[in-house]
Amino acid sequence: MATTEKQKSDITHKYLRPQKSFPSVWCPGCGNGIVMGAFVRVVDKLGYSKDEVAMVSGIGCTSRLPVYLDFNSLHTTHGRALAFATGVKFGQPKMKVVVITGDGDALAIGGNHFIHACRRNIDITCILINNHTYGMTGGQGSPTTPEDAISTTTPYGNVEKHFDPCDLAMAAGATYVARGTVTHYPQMEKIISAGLEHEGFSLIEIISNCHTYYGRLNRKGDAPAMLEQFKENAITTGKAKKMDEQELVGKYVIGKLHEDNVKSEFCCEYQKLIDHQKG
Amino acid sequence: MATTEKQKSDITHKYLRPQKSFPSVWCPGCGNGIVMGAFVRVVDKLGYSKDEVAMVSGIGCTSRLPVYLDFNSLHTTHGRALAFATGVKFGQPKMKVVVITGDGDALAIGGNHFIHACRRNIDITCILINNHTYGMTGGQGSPTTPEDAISTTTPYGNVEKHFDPCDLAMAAGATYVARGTVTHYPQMEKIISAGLEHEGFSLIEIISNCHTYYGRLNRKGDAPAMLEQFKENAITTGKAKKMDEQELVGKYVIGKLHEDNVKSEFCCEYQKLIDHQKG
Amino acid sequence: MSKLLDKIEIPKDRFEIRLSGSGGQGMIFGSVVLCEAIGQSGNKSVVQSQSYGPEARGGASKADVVISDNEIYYPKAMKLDLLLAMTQESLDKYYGDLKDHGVLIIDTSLVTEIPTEEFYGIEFTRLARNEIGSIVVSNVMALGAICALTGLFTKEALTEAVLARAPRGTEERNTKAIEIGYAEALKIKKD
Amino acid sequence: MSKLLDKIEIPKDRFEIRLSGSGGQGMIFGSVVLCEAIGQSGNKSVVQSQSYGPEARGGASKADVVISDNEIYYPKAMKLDLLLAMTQESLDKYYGDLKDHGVLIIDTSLVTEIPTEEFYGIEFTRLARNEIGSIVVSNVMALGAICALTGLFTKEALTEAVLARAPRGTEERNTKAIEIGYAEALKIKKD
Amino acid sequence: MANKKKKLLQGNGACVEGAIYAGMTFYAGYPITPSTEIAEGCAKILPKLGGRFIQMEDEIASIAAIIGASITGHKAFTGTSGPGYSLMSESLGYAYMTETPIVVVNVQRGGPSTGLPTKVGQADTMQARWGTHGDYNAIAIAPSTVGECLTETIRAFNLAERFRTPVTVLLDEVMGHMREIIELPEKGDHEVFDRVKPTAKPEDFEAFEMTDNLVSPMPSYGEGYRYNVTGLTHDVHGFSTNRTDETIMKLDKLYNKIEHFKDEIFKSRVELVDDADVIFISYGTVSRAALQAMQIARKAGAKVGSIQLYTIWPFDYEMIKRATKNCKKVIVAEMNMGQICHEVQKVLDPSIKLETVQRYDGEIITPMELLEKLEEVL
Amino acid sequence: MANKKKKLLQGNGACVEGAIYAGMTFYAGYPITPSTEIAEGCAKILPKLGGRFIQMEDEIASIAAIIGASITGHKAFTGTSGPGYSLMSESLGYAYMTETPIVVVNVQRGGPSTGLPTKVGQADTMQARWGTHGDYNAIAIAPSTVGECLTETIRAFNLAERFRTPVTVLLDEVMGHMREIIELPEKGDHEVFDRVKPTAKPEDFEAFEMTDNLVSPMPSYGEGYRYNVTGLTHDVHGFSTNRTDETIMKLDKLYNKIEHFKDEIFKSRVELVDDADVIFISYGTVSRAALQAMQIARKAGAKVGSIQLYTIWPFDYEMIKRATKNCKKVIVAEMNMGQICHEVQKVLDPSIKLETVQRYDGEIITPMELLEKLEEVL
Amino acid sequence: MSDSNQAGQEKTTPKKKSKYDFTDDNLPLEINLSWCKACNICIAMCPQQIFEPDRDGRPVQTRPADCTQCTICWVHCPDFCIISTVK
Amino acid sequence: MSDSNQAGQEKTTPKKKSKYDFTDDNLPLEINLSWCKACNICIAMCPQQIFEPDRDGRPVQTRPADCTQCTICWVHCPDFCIISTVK
Ligand SMILES: Cc1ncc(C[n+]2csc(CCOP(=O)(O)OP(=O)(O)O)c2C)c(N)n1
Ligand SMILES: Cc1ncc(C[n+]2csc(CCOP(=O)(O)OP(=O)(O)O)c2C)c(N)n1
Ligand code: SF4
Ligand code: SF4
Ligand code: SF4
Ligand code: SF4
Ligand code: SF4
Ligand code: SF4
Ligand SMILES: [Mg+2]
Ligand SMILES: [Mg+2]
Repeated sequence: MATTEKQKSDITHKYLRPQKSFPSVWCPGCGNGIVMGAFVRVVDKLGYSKDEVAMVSGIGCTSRLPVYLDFNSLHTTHGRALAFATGVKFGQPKMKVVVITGDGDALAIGGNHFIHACRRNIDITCILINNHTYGMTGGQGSPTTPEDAISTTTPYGNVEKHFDPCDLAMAAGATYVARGTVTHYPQMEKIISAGLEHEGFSLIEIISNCHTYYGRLNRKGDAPAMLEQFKENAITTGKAKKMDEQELVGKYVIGKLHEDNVKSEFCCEYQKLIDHQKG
Repeated sequence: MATTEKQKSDITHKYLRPQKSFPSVWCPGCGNGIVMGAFVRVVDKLGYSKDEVAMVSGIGCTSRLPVYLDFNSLHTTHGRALAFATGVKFGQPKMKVVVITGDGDALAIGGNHFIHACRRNIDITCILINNHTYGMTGGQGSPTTPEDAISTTTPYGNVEKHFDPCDLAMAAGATYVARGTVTHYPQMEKIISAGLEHEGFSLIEIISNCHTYYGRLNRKGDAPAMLEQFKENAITTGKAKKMDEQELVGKYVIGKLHEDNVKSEFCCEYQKLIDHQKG
Repeated sequence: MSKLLDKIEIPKDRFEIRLSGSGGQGMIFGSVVLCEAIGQSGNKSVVQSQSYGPEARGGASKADVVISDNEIYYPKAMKLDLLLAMTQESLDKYYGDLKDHGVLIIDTSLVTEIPTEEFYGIEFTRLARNEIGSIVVSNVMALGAICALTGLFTKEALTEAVLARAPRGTEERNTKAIEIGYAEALKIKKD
Repeated sequence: MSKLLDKIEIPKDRFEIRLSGSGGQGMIFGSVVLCEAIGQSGNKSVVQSQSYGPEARGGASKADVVISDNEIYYPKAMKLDLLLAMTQESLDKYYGDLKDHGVLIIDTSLVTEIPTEEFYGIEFTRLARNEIGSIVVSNVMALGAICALTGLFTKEALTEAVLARAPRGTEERNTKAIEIGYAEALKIKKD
Repeated sequence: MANKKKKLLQGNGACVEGAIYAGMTFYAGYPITPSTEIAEGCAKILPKLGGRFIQMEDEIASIAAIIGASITGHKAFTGTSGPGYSLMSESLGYAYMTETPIVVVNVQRGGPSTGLPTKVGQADTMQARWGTHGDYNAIAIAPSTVGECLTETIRAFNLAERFRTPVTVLLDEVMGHMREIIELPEKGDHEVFDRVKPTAKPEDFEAFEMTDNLVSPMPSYGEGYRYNVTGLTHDVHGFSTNRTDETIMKLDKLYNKIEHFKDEIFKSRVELVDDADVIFISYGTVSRAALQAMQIARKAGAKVGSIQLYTIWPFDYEMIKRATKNCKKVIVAEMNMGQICHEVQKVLDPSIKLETVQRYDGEIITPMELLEKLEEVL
Repeated sequence: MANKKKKLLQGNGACVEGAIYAGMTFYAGYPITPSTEIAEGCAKILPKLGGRFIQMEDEIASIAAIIGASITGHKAFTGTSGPGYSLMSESLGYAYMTETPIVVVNVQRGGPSTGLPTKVGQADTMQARWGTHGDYNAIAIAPSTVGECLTETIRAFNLAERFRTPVTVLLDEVMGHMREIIELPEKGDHEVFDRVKPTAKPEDFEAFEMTDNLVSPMPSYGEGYRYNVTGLTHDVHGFSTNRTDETIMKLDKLYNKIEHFKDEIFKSRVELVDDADVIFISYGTVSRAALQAMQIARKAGAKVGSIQLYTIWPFDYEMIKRATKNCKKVIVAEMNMGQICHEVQKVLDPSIKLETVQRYDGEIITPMELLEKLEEVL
Repeated sequence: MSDSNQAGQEKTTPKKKSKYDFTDDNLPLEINLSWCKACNICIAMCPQQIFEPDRDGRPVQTRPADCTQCTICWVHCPDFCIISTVK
Repeated sequence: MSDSNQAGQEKTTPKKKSKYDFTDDNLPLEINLSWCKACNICIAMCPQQIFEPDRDGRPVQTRPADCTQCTICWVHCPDFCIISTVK
């Protein structure tokens, strides 16, 4: 099933849903499409069959992603993707369960399911596309909207603090945590791949552009301009270690932030319980 | 209003609700009462007026606490105490708003409000009485139930991992975080006092005994026995620094874990916004 | 068609039992075991219900059992055929629910004020302490007495039911308690 | 009493306008400004509504305005009195909603196939590009034309309404666009 | 009158204006189409007036926060749509039980579930009455124009404060997004009902005192009364109780404070029913189609009337009975598969035939559809 | 028969036994009084049978997880009480919309809000029909004995799978906690309906195909069909749509798959109504009081009948009409302030007087109360 | 359970001497037995072993003279039953 | 925005030479213009500046010979419009 590097540019089409009309509903240049490409290329490389992959999402622009791809797809209620996914994974542990979620979906309304999925260390790969806003509803502030940023619900600048989703995931118990951006392509493939192969809960945060709302309201320019900014503001984990907190303000530390291959995975533990009790 | 050290033993009665019948509904020896005593002694020491204190709780044995005390009390729905408290504090920023919550209330159903209250750094003091179980409903597993522990919903030992509420709070943005136990009395008073005086979100986790369920199911003995165990298993932050992860398993690190007096508080920030916009 | 209420009577095929006492006296355990003993002794219908919630944590405690050869409609007691009162408080509270000439069994080691002459008094608690060395089995002893007084179930079925539920290591104590309760009741049984 | 449908007619006090074009042509902005111009020009009732959701992101776009001297009951268009079509797609889609002899205004720089002779054609987009140097103001130019053709509001009110909503620095462009639209329409107005 | 300030407003925006007029000073919410403009409007205006806006982490937190704020003395407000309204149901029940005044606007979209987020519906009507568990009594009202979005929101706050209860305002997508030019009311144009505060001394104060109108005066936290608020069944002091007499007293109070004073809540627009053969019954946006159809039909000689409900809950059965007594048929029109029509059915004289026009495809009912139905039944 | 295994079980425990009998292999839940024993029972038994139990972080996550598990092929189950049921309403709507079979037991306690957690109530009856936003059709059933807790739970799973829809089982605190000795059914004693799987090739498969009985075969994830599931209004392929025709088709399907086949769902126990002057109508635990009162009254010479509803929703209006046609009065008895009585009212002949016995103080209705009412109305 | 605990089981009276002059007539504590739930905490925790349980498990001050007013019993009583007599 | 970016504005053709033999007749890429949303990403990101926008903003391969098949344009195209002609 896997494809060679050479054919990389068109293998994506193998995974697009034949029945879905393209192009997507996303705005021109929306980073969601870039992540979608990276994801299917990784799946192809890893050689997963289409039937063994289940993609679960909530509600938001980001959460529309699974609908375009020819896997088992579950487009759920806002914020609940990880809870549904927990049912899918625990119900059918052999499946590769991937959650595609936005910063609002995962961290605002869905924050509780997020930390509990981390805590259980259930083998789900969660790709969180962080565009710092609620794109779908038109650019409101989200839990990752930076301080002072403008959104339609913070018209005078955001007075709230923002989450670092990776920090939260680590504190809650996730065993693979990494960050990338839509501009850092090979690295993005790498961390998605590592997340999929990791046995346990993995969070892959991808910094992405919603130029339509977040970009426009905060004068960040169009899609290419925002992509360029991500390049400028990304700091690798290695470099970041040498910088102090002040220097890191407004920067994105990218790379693998945490990996723990010792902690046991939830479904495996439960299987042991079954094996023991069924006797 | 404050009382001298000498009268410590009976000043609690000044704060008991005259209309409420005592003793409380709690089981003999339940740690909730010990925390209640510490709390009112601190309030007395700090000299707060009864009218300026609002106590908010969810549902659970722990959450019954505010009802006994002669402050403004708001006994809400399960898990939502911090969300209600956010309304109280933001609605009336002059009040001292204290949330009393259990491990189930704060971290299971209420996990999202917990991390978001931390993130906003709203000036609420959250006293989380962690008895590692759902006492009120009869001893089910909670997000702080240790691995392998028995509960009525983990009859063969818990296969899930548990949260460290303090880690979670720090990652989410809380600016004062400390842990104590019901056995370490003066230290408990100290951290509750520091939490109340801190401007910003403070989490005070108190390890407590539910011998009726958690203790009985896990053969931990009666209330005095469990209190004794807390004494044995508590490690001060200083000592803990010298220990590795393995040595810390099953121990409680007690003391102040985090304090940040720089990060601005939510209501203050909003007040600045009002001042600016009202002009 | 009025005066309906004057004509009605509670169906005779129902036998209603209430076990009452304080929180720690194991009335609920007793009622469950009683049901199981009846279950093993034939084809009767049985419904058990109990007070739940705050009441159940300390304080007074009660459990009702309704028994019938037929389908049991209303699952709670309407007018008790048998009341076991292990404390003064429970006797005071529930005596009024006992039907005229209903069976009243009282732990006379704890209950002193009794509003009737028509009762069976056995010092369950004292006997449990003195004869067995543990007051915990006073409830099981009372079941032994009920067995002897009503014949609703056999002593063997009762013993089996108790032993199936009691913690390991308590078999002897419990068996002895049943025997004592049974024997004491036989002594005072009126036929 | 049947044949009701044969007897009915749409109330004459309603004037229904639809502005239609593609997503980027500012039809919604145009409709809002149009409402405000009308609001400033007297005591008329006005209701504006628009297509929302996916449709609103790219693709076809439409906004309706209903105007009346009286209370407006039904808020959406029933049979259009005026249709502005800025693209071929929108003309094709909405022409059928225009009442007989309704006012049809077409951007003839973009629309080529027109199913009727009865229309006002102005090359809004070409004029905007050539005369003002920005096609963004083609919608405002169309409003100038509507002003001239219907007299529903004054040119001054329109200008004021546009300037109140347009970004700073675009005042001149917009004023000019109104003037051109107004003038071009007057040239071809049939009375 | 002529000199009043006029403004072109969306229905959602008019709700904000109405709330501000009524004295709303606290908004907590979570964005959802098609209600988001309410939150956005409040975010903009509240700090300018010294009020407070907070975007919460979800709808559950939003309703919790406004209940908390209401207890500190604010007139508190939130806006949402179906999915958010469903999430609010548990804590909405808490507001009923604790008798906390709040106003919730539900801008209805197509359902069930995520449904049609950008399309119109009226299928949350029954939910507004029965959405949370347990027994209670509910107030829900429905405007039909942008101007009424403003005035009915004022009325919602007045009812919430007068009856110490949550009030739901049912809008729909079309109304929320439609724009009309409306006159902005000035001070004094509309009555504003402010919360009744206790006059008793704190030591004599009973938080849930039984009063003549069954509504207890409500102090704010910090005013010296220090009472207990709980969602458990509680006695007059606010302390939880299991007693049957106190339980009955509490539940009867919740029910009867509305039932006994429902005439203060009912509001409807009854047009030309006296000689009507057929009467439209409708609410919200649909009423505008009904009035339009009535107007057109009357001109064409048909004897048609219209009943528009502004108050949906409590349901005004008596008015329906009265207003329909001379007619032959009624046509209940709603944008759902049939909700209010069942209420009408309950009181309709058996001799009157109930017909329905129902649309649940995300589009609004047109006057033409009503006229076609009319032709069919006449 | 005589040799069947007997067991003393609580109502909650019998639900677990019934679910296991029906093939339930996945439970996700969150503890709440008075339903907790259902979760505890499942935690104990499921791993022994190779099934899966998970305690989720809340009720929202619980229903989400069982929907997810159902889609992977499990018969999936949860138990809760009023507050949890309210929290589930949004995702319950998702299950209606996506036509996902799940069974939810609601062990009702006193409401509203936290109410009386350890006391009995029946006030979530209307909520079981109208609790979530939007239009849909709902199935809710109510046992009245411990034995029926078992058999009705089997029926609930059968209905859920047969109709591809959530089914609510309404218990109450008394029933959940009461114990009875029941016979445990053996294989074959009760029908077990298993999910209908598609037979089409994946390339010809339409996930929400229109079939004769309006229920589409449902594959599990991983079986090669790779379809899309969404809470948005969707077409036959499962892809979201805004088209009016497809919207109508979807909503009609949701409604009619139940409406057209409701005879398969209806279940009631109708006793001695033919010659009855007065008929009790009730459901759940109250029916036992009604049957008792009927028995006693008949003995005393009064002509009394009883209708017990096992299926609450869809409501069997026709049966009520038929069964009451000879009587003079009906007494609707329920442990709430009046919910099902309004449904009965809708179809009752105007000549028949509807009386009610309602109790909402946390205690169950007794036969004596019913007999007193009987005396009053006879 | 731990070594220190086992040592405690020996019930050797700790050394620290009270600076107060408590006697059976001048008790160190007032105990509200009507609120006491007999949880045993005060009895178990008192470093001076002042208490012994009565028949119902409630504390009786059997060694009042040794009380050092260390506060331990009253701050750990979950039911606010214990009040010092020292003002 | 940054120095490197300003340098880029000079539009000096980068040095790296293509190992492929692309010409106007042998284009490096197939571009599905019917899916293209004219987002400008490929145009802006190509290090060889292969593209120029057409009237509608869609990419035209104006300097095909310089394409190094570096993958950047196609992996960043959010709409899967760009496919390499190299098999
Ligand atoms: C219960 C509920 N509340 C609110 C909404 C409205 N809503 C839809 S998407 C969304 C935010 C999406 O933000 P994010 O997850 O960051 O995705 P993005 O659109 O930015 O990709 C919101 C609030 C909803 N659909 N359901
Ligand atoms: C929505 C909802 N779900 C579940 C419950 C049942 N419930 C009451 S308290 C509780 C757990 C309490 O645990 P915790 O917060 O740790 O308090 P504790 O009793 O241990 O002090 C639960 C699950 C409820 N009341 N409401
Ligand atoms: S609104 Fe933002 S997130 Fe949504 S598709 Fe457009 S650019 Fe992407
Ligand atoms: S059950 Fe546990 S938490 Fe609750 S009162 Fe008893 S000891 Fe305390
Ligand atoms: S004050 Fe200290 S020494 Fe005195 S009785 Fe209490 S615990 Fe013992
Ligand atoms: S600690 Fe308090 S409640 Fe416990 S035994 Fe001592 S006095 Fe009684
Ligand atoms: S492959 Fe590289 S060099 Fe070639 S066009 Fe794409 S980005 Fe430019
Ligand atoms: S990146 Fe793709 S969508 Fe964007 S302009 Fe290039 S080809 Fe078109
Ligand atoms: Mg986002
Ligand atoms: Mg707990």
